[in-house]
Amino acid sequence: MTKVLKIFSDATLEAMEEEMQRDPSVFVYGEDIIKQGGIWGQFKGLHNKFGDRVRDTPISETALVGAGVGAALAGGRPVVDLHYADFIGITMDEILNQMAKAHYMFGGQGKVPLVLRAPDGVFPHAAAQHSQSLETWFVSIPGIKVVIPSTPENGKGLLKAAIRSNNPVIFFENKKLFSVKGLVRDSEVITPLDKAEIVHKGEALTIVSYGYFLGEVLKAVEIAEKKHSSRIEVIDLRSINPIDEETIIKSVKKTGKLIIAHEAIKIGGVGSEVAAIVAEKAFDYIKKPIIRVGAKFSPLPFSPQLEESVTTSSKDVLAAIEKLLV
Amino acid sequence: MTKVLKIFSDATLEAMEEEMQRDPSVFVYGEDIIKQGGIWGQFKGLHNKFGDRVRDTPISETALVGAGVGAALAGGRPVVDLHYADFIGITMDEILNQMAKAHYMFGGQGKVPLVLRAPDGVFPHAAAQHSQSLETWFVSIPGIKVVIPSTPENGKGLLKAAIRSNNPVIFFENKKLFSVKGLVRDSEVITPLDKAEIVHKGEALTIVSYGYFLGEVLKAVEIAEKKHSSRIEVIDLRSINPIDEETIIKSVKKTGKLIIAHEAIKIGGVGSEVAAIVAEKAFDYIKKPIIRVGAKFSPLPFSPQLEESVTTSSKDVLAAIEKLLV
Amino acid sequence: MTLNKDKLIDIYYNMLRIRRFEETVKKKHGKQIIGPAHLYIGEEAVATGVCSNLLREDLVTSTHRGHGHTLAKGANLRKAFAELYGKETGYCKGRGGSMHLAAFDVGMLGANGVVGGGFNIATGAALTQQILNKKNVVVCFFGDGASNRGTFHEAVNLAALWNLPVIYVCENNGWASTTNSLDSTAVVNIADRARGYGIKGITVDGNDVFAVYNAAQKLIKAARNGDGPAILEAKTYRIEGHFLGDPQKYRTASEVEEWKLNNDPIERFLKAIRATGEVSEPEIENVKRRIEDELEDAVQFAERSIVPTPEDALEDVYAKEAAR
Amino acid sequence: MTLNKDKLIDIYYNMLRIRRFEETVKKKHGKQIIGPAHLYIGEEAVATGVCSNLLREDLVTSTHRGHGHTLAKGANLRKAFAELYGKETGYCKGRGGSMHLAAFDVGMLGANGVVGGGFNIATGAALTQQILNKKNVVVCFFGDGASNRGTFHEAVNLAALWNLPVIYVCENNGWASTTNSLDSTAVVNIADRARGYGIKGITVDGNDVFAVYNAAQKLIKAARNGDGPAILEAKTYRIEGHFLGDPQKYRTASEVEEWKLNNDPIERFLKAIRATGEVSEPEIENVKRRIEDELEDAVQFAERSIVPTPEDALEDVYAKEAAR
Ligand SMILES: Cc1ncc(C[n+]2csc(CCOP(=O)(O)OP(=O)(O)O)c2C)c(N)n1
Ligand SMILES: Cc1ncc(C[n+]2csc(CCOP(=O)(O)OP(=O)(O)O)c2C)c(N)n1
Ligand SMILES: [Mg+2]
Ligand SMILES: [Mg+2]
Repeated sequence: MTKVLKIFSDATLEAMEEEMQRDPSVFVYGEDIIKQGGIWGQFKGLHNKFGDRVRDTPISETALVGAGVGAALAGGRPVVDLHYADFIGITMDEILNQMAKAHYMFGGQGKVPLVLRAPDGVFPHAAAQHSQSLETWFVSIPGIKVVIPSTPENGKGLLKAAIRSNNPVIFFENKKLFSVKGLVRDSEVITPLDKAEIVHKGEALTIVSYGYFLGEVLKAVEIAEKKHSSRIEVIDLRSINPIDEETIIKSVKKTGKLIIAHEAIKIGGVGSEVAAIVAEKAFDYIKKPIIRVGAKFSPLPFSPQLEESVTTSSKDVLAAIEKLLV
Repeated sequence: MTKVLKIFSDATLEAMEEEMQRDPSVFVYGEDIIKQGGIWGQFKGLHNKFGDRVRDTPISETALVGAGVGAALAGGRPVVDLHYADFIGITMDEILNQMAKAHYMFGGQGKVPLVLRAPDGVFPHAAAQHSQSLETWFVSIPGIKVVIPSTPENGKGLLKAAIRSNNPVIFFENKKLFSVKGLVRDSEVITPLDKAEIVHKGEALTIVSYGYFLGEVLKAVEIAEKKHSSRIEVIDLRSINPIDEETIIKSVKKTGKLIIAHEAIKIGGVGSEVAAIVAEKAFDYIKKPIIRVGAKFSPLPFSPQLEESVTTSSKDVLAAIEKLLV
Repeated sequence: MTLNKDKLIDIYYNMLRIRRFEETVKKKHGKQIIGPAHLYIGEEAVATGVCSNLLREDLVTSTHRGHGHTLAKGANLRKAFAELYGKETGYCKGRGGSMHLAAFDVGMLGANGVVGGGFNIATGAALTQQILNKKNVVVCFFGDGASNRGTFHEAVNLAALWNLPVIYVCENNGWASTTNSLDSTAVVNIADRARGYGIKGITVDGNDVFAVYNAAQKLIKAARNGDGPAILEAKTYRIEGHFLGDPQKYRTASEVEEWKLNNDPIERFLKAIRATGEVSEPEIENVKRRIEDELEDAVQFAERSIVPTPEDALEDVYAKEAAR
Repeated sequence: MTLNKDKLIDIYYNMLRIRRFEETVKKKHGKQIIGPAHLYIGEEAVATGVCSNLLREDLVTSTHRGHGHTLAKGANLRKAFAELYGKETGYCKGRGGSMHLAAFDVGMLGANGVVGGGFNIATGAALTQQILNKKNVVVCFFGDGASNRGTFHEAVNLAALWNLPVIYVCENNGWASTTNSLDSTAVVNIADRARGYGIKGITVDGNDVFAVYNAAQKLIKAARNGDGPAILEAKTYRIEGHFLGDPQKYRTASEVEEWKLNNDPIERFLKAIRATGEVSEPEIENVKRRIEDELEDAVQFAERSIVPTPEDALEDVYAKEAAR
């Protein structure tokens, strides 16, 4: 198996190309995706290859998602680009009341194979409305799947699996991830939509994370492992709906200690759900308080000094590790 | 202090009347609130008393909330009725990116004293789009306050406090609560926006709940207390943003056992955040797994038999108590 | 009116079938049928006039008031009734009920509890037709109240821009729940909003099934030929309350009576065909009988069908993943 | 044009002040000024022509391209610059930056990073004027791209219905980011959408400050007198990229040059007033000098201001609760 170094943006572009080639009912639309190939080049050249199956749209986010539902119910396989996930609130009713429920409400008559690409996370110095991680809202919505890639390879693999899924999938891709490089298998890459991955094996402590922030976690882990000469287990959730409880529980039963770390705000974040699962299902194995790492409870300020103080990073992960490894 | 028996709907109507009388900048609008006085009579007669300060609106939920933000920034104190909280998704961007952030983004230049009344919860046999409890989305949004009354008295008191607040407040009132009777103090009632209340004292176990579902919890507690002849502490959160950690932690330090129970779906619910707080901050005091009680992970089906199997009730609370009291 | 006899009988059949269905729902409501139900009585000419121009493969999206659209599109009465009864044999296996009735077998993509929720769905369904080079047309039914949702604006603009085969049919019945259309909508004829999107907008008497039929025919034909979307507004009236149980404090009994007595779409139709003698009385009677038989059969089917198994409640939350 | 000399000087001052502000931002960007910045160069006649008709108590809502609106409404240059520098002395204490610039002291209720986020805010601000019996008018600036958001539809319908004192000013600069207006908007003149709400809609040459001024004057006066809302569309052009750093692959350099050379609103204004001789050259020079002085002072102020204290980052997440 050969692997090739690629940036995330290109890896997901390959996923789009391969799936559009494979299935003529796959098409994609979004704001400003033709002329510059998307904000991060993730749609570069796609219009040339597939013509009218790649479309620029008006600034009409409810229409984009709502029409995606209709397109899917009618037999299409739309991929909808949300431009910035910061505006996903505009489409929440379409997601909650149509996309997630159509299959169930209609007793399985129709299905909604729709992929929503939603670039999220901090966009440095873009302030409060362009730097959000809102994935936690989607943990509690039955009927949708929600994945969050962390590398070019699983970005490609999850996107391909999402496009092939018969269910609506939200694909949160961190804005800072698009330019990140990683090795991608040269052959077909399909990453299962509902499985977490142990990306680093260890016994001393479990850290659950996902997405771009996984990089921050691994940085902290490297430092801590050297210092404490103990091994830390790191789990990449990859999917937050559903959450792969089995993998998490198995790990904490072994390590007895748990940190959950994400770029999103700590309060009410995905970390809360993971902590609650473990406090309920593996309580007897846990030896220390469960620590959550996340951003402070504030809109993101513009000023770089404030921005840094509100966001979280490997430093906070390291501090949490220190607390549990003493 | 005399108390008078009232239904929730009338108690909140008094709150509206008293605050509109007191402050001419308070006004209210929503769909269908004039002619029938609101779906549950909660606005009955208000238009006759206050004329143009009580308005029916088009079916334009984004405008209702967005205009509320503008009205508040310009010096008004709007109360916006959402008709059904099931459609709050339509207004999520207005809530997240405008209502919650305006004060912060503009460095404190303007404030947003807006109250959003949002009737939520199961509407029996109304199926998937009219029976939702979505409050968990709002736990993670900085800049808003979120309260959930459980009785006519704190309904009145929280609504009055919300109207007087300088911050945006979402007021989730369960649809089944409007006709519930309770004693309401005859004098001024103001309930603090950020304090939980211990509604039942005990030592054997702590149950955290809120809203209409508190009634189900108290039913279960009554049965369990008799059976086990031990006392259970019940906390009514009242506010889920912020969550009154102090009251919860103090209680679980005493009891060592915790159940969180709500009508909303269990996965990703408010219970997760409470569990996570306790697993982080009172871990050493907890003696048993933390149990969450909530609805199953499904849209609400229409058929009564299915409906009952998906929703939760005092029976599930009782089962959880049994697990912890053995 | 240049409709042949078969078509006339068909139209009569469809209108009366809806009417009798709704009357039956009303009779059973609170007993075998529970939950919110929004009846279509008085508006039958709209769904019928429009859907009589559609092929089975054509698609429609509906509203919270969806029984009429479902039947007009040709849905099976047994499965429709069974759904309102919450039975496993219903169209949605009892998961949907009145507000989420859908009949994918005849291209009816679902009622919708979210007012204005259908605009985008219809638009997307039309987009799939275009992308996959199909000739089907999509009809989006919506109310006067729904016309003020932002989804209307975004959907119609997109459809106009992309020249999608979708007709937005406004059932302007004068009321949105307790609110008069003129108190919620800053324009008298909702079809006039078409100009803001450079498309055709036509307003017709929605209780004249011929007027609806003819206007719909023109617009549907055009859409099928690639001429893009249009708005068709049918002025009509909701005879029943907003929902079954509505105290109706917002309107006078005489307003309702006036429409009922002098503007019933079925009576008007009968009067028109009787005037020309195109359909004979026995033929009319025959339609009535057919419908009563169909109804009785459907009700019985619904009543003896089994209720869903509680253990299966979580089935269909997710669609099965095929190996693709 | 029947404007007196003071007004003419005022207009010139405002247009040039915006232009020079933006040029300074461009110069400092990537160094002292960081983060996304959307410049208003080429569109100065719109904000100026409109805001010259407003009183200090009148309100405006803005867009992501908000510097021009902020300055035209009379904002303090020091506080504006300091904000872009992320300083504690800025309008928003460094919390907002370019995309959330606001100047409540002069009635500017905020730039907005959400395209179309201002429609409802402006409408609500106008509602408060009506409820509290104030005579102030609200202006809502929005782009051609924003006109396709559902918020446009809901806000304008509501304002029309309630006769609110709000003017929606469309800055149709031909582009929404990389997308041409005609590829996103199914109508050529966005002001034509006014008909769908029974209100006035006027389209003017947005690079002719007199045309903008006169149309705005009429509509603002009417709104102030209780005649309700209107849409004013100003056709203009964005000379700079969508944001500073935009590779601009979507348009030709010659398209930009054409507008720059032959349709610069400031040059057109100067030509017009020079033709009539109403304002003398020394008076023109005087305005330029005043602006340069003001600018230099503001930049220096911004540069020597302190940055916010990280420990205070969570301040203002919530407003203080007064005992009421
Ligand atoms: C988004 C949304 N807002 C509000 C409601 C509550 N509601 C249900 S039906 C209705 C009135 C709809 O009026 P119209 O569109 O004219 O349809 P009609 O009932 O007259 O057929 C309202 C306000 C809803 N279901 N969805
Ligand atoms: C709701 C929303 N969708 C998309 C974006 C991304 N975006 C920012 S500016 C812009 C173009 C806006 O065009 P227009 O309204 O014409 O204003 P202009 O930039 O031309 O002044 C887009 C798509 C956004 N900020 N908000
Ligand atoms: Mg209606
Ligand atoms: Mg533009």
